[in-house]
Amino acid sequence: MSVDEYDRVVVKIGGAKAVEPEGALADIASLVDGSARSADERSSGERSDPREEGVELVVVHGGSTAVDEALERMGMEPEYVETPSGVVGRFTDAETMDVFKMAMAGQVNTDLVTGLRNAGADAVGLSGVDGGLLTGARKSAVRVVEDGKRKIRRGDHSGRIGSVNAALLETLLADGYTPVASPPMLADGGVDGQSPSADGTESRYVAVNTDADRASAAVAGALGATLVSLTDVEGVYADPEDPNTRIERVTTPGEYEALTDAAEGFMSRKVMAATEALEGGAPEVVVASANADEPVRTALEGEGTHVL
Amino acid sequence: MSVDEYDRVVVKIGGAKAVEPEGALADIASLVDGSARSADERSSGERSDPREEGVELVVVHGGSTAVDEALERMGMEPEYVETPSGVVGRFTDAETMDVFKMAMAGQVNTDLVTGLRNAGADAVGLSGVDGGLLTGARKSAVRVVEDGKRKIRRGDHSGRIGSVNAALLETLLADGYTPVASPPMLADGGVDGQSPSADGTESRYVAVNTDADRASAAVAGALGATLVSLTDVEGVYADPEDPNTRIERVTTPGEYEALTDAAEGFMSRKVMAATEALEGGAPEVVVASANADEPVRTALEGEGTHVL
Amino acid sequence: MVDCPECGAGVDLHDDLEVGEIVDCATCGAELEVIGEGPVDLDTAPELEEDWGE
Amino acid sequence: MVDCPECGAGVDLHDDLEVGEIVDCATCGAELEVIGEGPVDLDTAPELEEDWGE
Ligand SMILES: [Zn+2]
Ligand SMILES: [Zn+2]
Repeated sequence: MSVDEYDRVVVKIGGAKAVEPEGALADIASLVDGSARSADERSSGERSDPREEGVELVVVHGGSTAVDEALERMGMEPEYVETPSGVVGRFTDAETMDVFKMAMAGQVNTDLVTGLRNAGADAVGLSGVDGGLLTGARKSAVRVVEDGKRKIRRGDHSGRIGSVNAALLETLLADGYTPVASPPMLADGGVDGQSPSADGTESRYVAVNTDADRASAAVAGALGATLVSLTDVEGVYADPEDPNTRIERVTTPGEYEALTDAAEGFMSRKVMAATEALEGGAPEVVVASANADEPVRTALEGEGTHVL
Repeated sequence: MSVDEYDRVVVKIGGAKAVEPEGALADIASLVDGSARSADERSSGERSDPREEGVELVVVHGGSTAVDEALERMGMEPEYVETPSGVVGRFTDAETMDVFKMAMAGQVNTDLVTGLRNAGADAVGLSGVDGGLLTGARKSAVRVVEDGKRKIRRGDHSGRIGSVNAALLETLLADGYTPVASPPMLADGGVDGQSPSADGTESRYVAVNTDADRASAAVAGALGATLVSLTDVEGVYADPEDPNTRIERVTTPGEYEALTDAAEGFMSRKVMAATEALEGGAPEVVVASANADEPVRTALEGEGTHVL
Repeated sequence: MVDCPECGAGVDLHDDLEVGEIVDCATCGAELEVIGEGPVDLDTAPELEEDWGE
Repeated sequence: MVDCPECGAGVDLHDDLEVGEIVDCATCGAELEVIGEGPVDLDTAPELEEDWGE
């Protein structure tokens, strides 16, 4: 498929060190400004029509490495907890949440916006708090397993996205901006465990952590956009040991079952996010490598694992 | 003057601990949603017309206390330098700049946006980097005085705002949002002292520190908005020792001269910012106390020092 | 021995219980959260949907 | 003794000069920035507009 056939794309990038964003940022900027050329045009030296419109593109990023680094610099230990089914996730108490905001919305987001502007895209950074971009219920209690004991941990700053302010993104896209969105999200349900505000009432909304893959899925679904989820591998492999077994295209229930069977570890999160994106309204999800010269373009043109 | 006569207002709040924002946030939210009542209406118990439109309002904030606290938590010493004329300012090297982004754009901005949303305003946070909101030349070298010696210090991450992307603010205001803007700004001139990017070229744009009072002045000027600059005193006093000498209104060159003579220390920055706002297109600047129940409303209705 | 808040039967408690820990009622099978330790106080543990973190 | 890059006259230097320090040429009055210390190297100090920080 040619890039021209995609009008609207959400690109998920890691923000972690393992996923170098430089190539992705230049690629994103070239897709946005419409100077994009297809692979055929590139090989033939042909230039695309300069009047051609660019792709409407939204970037969603994570940055848990930056959060861990900031915690470490402040002498705090990142805390990961294991759920009864064995999934490991961050436990985010109030103090950790402050550092999360700093690293994610302050450093990673600002650096990506600056990088995209240097690459030529008119980027605007947003956290899920801005304009209520990503809102939903807070989950302050979580079931965990510690030393074989089942426990309930309370005070987690975490939430599940229930709605996306797509209108804010549409407004920015219509004006030619490239929104760059990230956690935190805005949770409704801050009362539990929150400090009262000056007037004695408790705050209803509170900024909390949410999974960046799911955030990208929610945004792609709300915008009806194709989701390109860049990661450090080239897609989902039927046999992770065999580079010739990349699953290229998933269109049938049988292929989907094979995909979920093949996805292990963090890749199973990508597949869960892909499912949520498709259920939410995204026409297609591509899981592909960030470590390519033009990772978004080549993903749209066929690299990676395409789920429809 | 009544609040109804102001259509567009920029409110500068400190973000520092000394200036408690709770009262300001509720006040801002009530002004934005048009449920604002004048002092007369309040005293008579009369409600304003619910169809009445709210004020278009932009918040600009600083947060140097939060930056200093974050530096301290990371074991870094904030560095302040003195210029030849005796002005003390922050020296922001690359490592300090990272912490600045975290504390200012990550923590203070997110917390203010969350606070405003809890108060009922549909706030959207922006740093000066977003959409090139605040751009200008970088100033990487600065003349300082250390131990009586004049020196040139290089590598400062600081800049002077040359332009404001007013269109981005107008778009958000037109959609009913309350933009919440802060440093850093985006400086053109990152080449000096910047690390090269992956492709060997150096980055042109870099996020740098800029004075939040001047940022508020630039935004008010660009929007043709009245600037309400909230601080920890009730205005400029002809005699700072005598609470009966508040300068209420400055409209003539003579009054302006008296104002600049009276303003000392940080207040002289407020007066310089007021001058820049007025020269840039703001119709009026009010310097008033943040520590009032309704600090913005009462400032617009006559409290503080009004400069026209 | 503390009574199960669900069925009223006595619940056997091991030593070194911690607040937040979940114990099962041997009689009715309810999952019970330790909400206090001195003395031990039990309440029905909340059902919580498992998520997959950040 | 190092030559003034502006007028060529010798500039008297005190001990413990630091890079970045500004010295005046006694002959032409130019402000000179110490851009190296071993040996001392001088260049015309840049005019810099004073700002008033963050
Ligand atoms: Zn029972
Ligand atoms: Zn000379």
